[in-house]
Amino acid sequence: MSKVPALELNDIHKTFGDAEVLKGISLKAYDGDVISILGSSGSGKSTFLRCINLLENPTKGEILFNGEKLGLEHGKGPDLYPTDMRQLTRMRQQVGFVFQSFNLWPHMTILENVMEGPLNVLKRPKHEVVEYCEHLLNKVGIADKKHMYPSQLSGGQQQRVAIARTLAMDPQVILFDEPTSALDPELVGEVLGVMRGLAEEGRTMLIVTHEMNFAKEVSSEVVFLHQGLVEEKGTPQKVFEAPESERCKAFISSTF
Amino acid sequence: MSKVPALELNDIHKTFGDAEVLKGISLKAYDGDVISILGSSGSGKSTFLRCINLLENPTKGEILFNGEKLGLEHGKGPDLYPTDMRQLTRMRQQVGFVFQSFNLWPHMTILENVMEGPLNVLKRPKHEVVEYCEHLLNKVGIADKKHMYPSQLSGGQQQRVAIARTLAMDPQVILFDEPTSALDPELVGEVLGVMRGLAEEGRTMLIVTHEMNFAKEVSSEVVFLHQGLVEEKGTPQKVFEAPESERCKAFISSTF
Amino acid sequence: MDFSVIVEYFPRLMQGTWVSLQLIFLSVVLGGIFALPIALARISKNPLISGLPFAYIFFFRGTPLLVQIFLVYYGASQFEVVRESFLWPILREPFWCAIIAFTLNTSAYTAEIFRGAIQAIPVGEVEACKVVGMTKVQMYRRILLPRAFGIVLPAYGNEIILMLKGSALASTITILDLTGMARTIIARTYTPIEIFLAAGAIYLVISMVVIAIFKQVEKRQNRYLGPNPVKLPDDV
Amino acid sequence: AADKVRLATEGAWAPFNFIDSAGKPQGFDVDVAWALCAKMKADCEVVTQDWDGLIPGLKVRKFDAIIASMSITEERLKVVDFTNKYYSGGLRFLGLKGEAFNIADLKGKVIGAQRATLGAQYLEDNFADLATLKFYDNQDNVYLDLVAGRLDVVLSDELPTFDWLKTSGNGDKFEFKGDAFLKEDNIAIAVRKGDKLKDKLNKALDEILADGTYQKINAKYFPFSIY
Amino acid sequence: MIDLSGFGNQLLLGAAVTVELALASLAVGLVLGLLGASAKLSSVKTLQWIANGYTTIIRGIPELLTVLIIYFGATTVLMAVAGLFGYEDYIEIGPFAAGVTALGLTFGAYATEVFRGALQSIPKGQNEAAVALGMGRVRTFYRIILPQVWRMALPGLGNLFLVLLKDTALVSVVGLDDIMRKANIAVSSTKEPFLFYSAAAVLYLGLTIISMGVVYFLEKRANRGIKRA
Ligand SMILES: Nc1ncnc2c1ncn2[C@@H]1O[C@H](COP(=O)(O)OP(=O)(O)OP(=O)(O)O)[C@@H](O)[C@H]1O
Ligand SMILES: Nc1ncnc2c1ncn2[C@@H]1O[C@H](COP(=O)(O)OP(=O)(O)OP(=O)(O)O)[C@@H](O)[C@H]1O
Ligand SMILES: [Mg+2]
Ligand SMILES: [Mg+2]
Repeated sequence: MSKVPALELNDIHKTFGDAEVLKGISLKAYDGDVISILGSSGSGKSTFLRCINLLENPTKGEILFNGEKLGLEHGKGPDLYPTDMRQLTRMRQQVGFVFQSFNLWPHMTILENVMEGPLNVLKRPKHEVVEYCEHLLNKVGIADKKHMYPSQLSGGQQQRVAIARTLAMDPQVILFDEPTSALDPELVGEVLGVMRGLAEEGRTMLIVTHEMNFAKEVSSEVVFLHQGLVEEKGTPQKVFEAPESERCKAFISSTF
Repeated sequence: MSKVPALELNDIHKTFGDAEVLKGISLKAYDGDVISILGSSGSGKSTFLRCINLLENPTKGEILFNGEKLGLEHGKGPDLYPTDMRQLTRMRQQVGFVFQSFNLWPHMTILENVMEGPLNVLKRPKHEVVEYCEHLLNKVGIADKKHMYPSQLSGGQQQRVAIARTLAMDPQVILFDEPTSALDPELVGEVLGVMRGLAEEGRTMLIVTHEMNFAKEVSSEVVFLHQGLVEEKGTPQKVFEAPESERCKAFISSTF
Repeated sequence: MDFSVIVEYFPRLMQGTWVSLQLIFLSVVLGGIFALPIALARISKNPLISGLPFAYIFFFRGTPLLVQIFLVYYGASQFEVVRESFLWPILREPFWCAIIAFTLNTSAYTAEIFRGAIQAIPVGEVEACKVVGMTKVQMYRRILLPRAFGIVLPAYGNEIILMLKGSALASTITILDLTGMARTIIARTYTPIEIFLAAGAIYLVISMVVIAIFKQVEKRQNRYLGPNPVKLPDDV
Repeated sequence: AADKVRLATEGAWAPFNFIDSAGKPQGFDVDVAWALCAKMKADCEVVTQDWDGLIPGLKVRKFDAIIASMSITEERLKVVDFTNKYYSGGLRFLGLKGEAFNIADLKGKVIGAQRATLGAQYLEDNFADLATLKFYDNQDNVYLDLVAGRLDVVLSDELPTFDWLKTSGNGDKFEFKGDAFLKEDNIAIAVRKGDKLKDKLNKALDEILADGTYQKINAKYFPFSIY
Repeated sequence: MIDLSGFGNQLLLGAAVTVELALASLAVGLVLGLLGASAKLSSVKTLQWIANGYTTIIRGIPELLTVLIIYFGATTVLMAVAGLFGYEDYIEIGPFAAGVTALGLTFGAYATEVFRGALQSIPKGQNEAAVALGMGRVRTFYRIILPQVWRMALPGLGNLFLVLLKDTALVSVVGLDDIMRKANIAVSSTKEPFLFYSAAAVLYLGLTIISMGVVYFLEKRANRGIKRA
């Protein structure tokens, strides 16, 4: 394991209007880390994750990818904007993002959804891409649906496609924002299964989730956010079994 | 307790097009019974509940309310239609229904929603209705919101209004179709609390739910549906701890 | 361009504006009144009841208003029976012919708007009526119509604007509405651009006033709607 | 396109100009137009345009001349030039057969005319406060409403009405009322102010009057001279 | 076809003109609509301002007046502009060109709103998904957004086309030989208004039905594989 973190965030702040949603969050993820981010609704988990690849513009802070700092500068408002769009685009290609609501493109088939990135963004040759993407769809267990459209799939299947779409870019880090919370209880298992596989492969992942058992089982580190700050962090054993903070304790006990 | 069931369903069938969704379900609910209906998605729980007060027209079967049989006759298609709309209307006034998605009327305030039934359907005098409905809103814990509109309330609050609206008709039986599954995890407790109170009052209720702990705790009887048939039924102890059917066993273990 | 003609003929343009306003007001009110029963009949599942409104709506939405006006004004008066009937005192007046054509036309469009609104009410709200044991009449009176009224407003505002613009066609059957007056003035002054622009500006002002009024009404009527108001389906 | 001469007519003023069932403009005006073109050796095109758009259209150069039985009036002279007359007419009232008629009786009656014509202008100037006036986009609609009974009396040019009484099958129900007036009504071709085309047209007009072409055309439509 | 006193053929010729006018105006209107929607959604204030002015004015003025203003006014304006560039010759704006301009402007103003609605109805998440993959803004627009706009806008555009089809009748007042004017001419000559206006109505209904069929077909094609909620 290299000594440079794959992803490093320093003192990330974010305000929406008058509300300070993130009040300075720092985090390091080394290759192979699986970091779970917990916290009650509104604590800023999604906002933090979205700041990482600038789906949301932070108001303060540093983002480093493999030790390379993402250039940020102030625009008109309080937000920070990328100095160099090409640097950002390059970084985004290496940081995957899996959304709560899948966000598949409804006008493309499953296979087209997955191929879009490697084919049109990375400009890989088509035959290679087809083969690789079919392999990925196989891996997430929906190779047989590849010519169907997203609306013809169940939520769990759609989320697995979304994961395959992210994997197709072969990102170094994958961010997951509550990937199972839009799913019916019975479909959650399918997606968690796929994610468990990725963790075992040694993928670097940041996961926002409400599935405590899952977090406990796969994480190398757990971070508990509260009102825009890191309230508690450590190994799953520590955070789940012997949390120091009262709030973390209350949260853990209410959700188990 | 009278020997005549408050609600009796005999051999209810329902087909949608070619698909037979209910294949003959019978059930008796005596005064004070709390019957939970479980089953995996698509097993026909909602359809069964909706057949009881003819939100869905069954294709075969008998519905008796306090021993009075609801007149049904065939129309053009395979469905059964009420012979006498007035009988159905009378019966519906005595059978409450709480929806998964609340279905409050958005153009009326909370209080108006609750008063609508007793005032305009049952034609009770206004001053009486106001007093009674305020009492009910108090009971479900949202008396202070009575002049607000549904869109201004959280999901859990809306569902409690919906329950108050149903109670305002003072129905003999209340049907609940997954009353908490459209709610965020943190709001579920509020609604289950109100329902627990109703069960303790001795209300007759049929509840479709995924909340196993709740079902276990409040039910006098549990019915497990599978592919349109009753696969298992009995006391909560029996169904949850010693289910006979393999499928029921698998379902119970997967959801606990 | 010679803008002094606009000043000179402004009083006559105002006369025409007054006629236009009368035409619009009467046809919108009458059209609205007829539209509701047509919409309710159109919703019926019984083809015997919904067939006629369907054909009616189809005809009036499928042909140009200009054709409809000519049919009422010149077409009907071609027949001896019409001219001898008790309706003739009304049908001989171009003003009433315009009202008839506009009312028939706008009631067809408005009926479709009502139908769309009633059908856009989430089915759950209708089921909630059923389960408290409301009769059909109670359901329409207490829930569906008040609800539809709120949903209908934006589309209905649009329909009034369309009627406002359609009313310009009254000028083709000798009525001196705003457009008719403009054309008559031009017959004297031969300054089409100036006078038509002036008339256009007056129409624009009227429609802005209508839009502003509807914004206000909508705000009041729909204050109960949270962030996600029900939208009319596209095909209305 | 510079040498092409576009002549506009209305197409709803039988027998002077109308459109036949093949969609072509026909009539006295149109025949005269072609005869003039032949004399001028010009490349001509005859287009149609609604009556009240004729002068506006001429002004914005949609065409170069109007040959549509247009009377020379002072108001028109302010915006266009006219050639010499190519025929003359007069105004005459038209009403139900058998009814007694007196100009004074028109008070309170409904009188119709085509918008932007000499007749309409006469009515506006003399009857605006006395009778109900109705103006139409074209003369055919005036007749339609007269037959329908919406109009008591119509004021229009005598010659086309003469033709209408003869050919439309309504001659047994309607008749001229009173005598023709404004007989000095000279009908001519309108051109843009200062356009040289006027002189060419005048020259050609003289030629067809001189060589008998005009008389032949006249005879095709009327049993008497309308010049 | 019934003979209609020899005017049946003329009415059919008129129908052809009506269709040509409608299709030409449609093409102009679609372009204007896309431009208008892009302007309204752009962050440039001036563009928003122009687009808002355009849609407000056009939607507030009767189509009949728009046709008349363009027919009588556009030549003057155009020639004044051309005069600035030293071009003095006559510029022809016939009834057809005036009709296409007026109806295209009208269609474009309404289509602006349709396209805007369609653009906005595409869930933000789809855009974000593309951005998160490292797609640029331009590629995201034409790979992800545009293909869906067409599908979302189709029903609205279909309605607008039906309105446009009927508005073509207005161009008859400036002398275009469409269905309506042919009917007027036939009435002139035969004195049978009821017959010919009814015939015109039937022709318009026929065109409406055909257009509805085409729109239905297009919608079905555009919605291949996409289940309507
Ligand atoms: N675009 C926005 N504009 C204004 N406020 C926002 C915006 N996005 C989020 N917020 C606010 O920021 C806070 C944190 O939101 P965030 O979505 O990050 O919470 P979360 O921890 O992900 O919660 P959940 O578990 O419900 O997803 C909330 O109070 C939210 O209302
Ligand atoms: N209106 C309908 N038309 C056609 N099929 C229907 C209709 N309503 C329900 N079904 C089908 O009937 C079956 C049973 O549906 P039902 O909603 O009763 O299941 P459920 O047990 O309530 O499931 P869930 O837990 O997901 O609510 C499903 O396969 C469903 O697709
Ligand atoms: Mg979140
Ligand atoms: Mg269900």
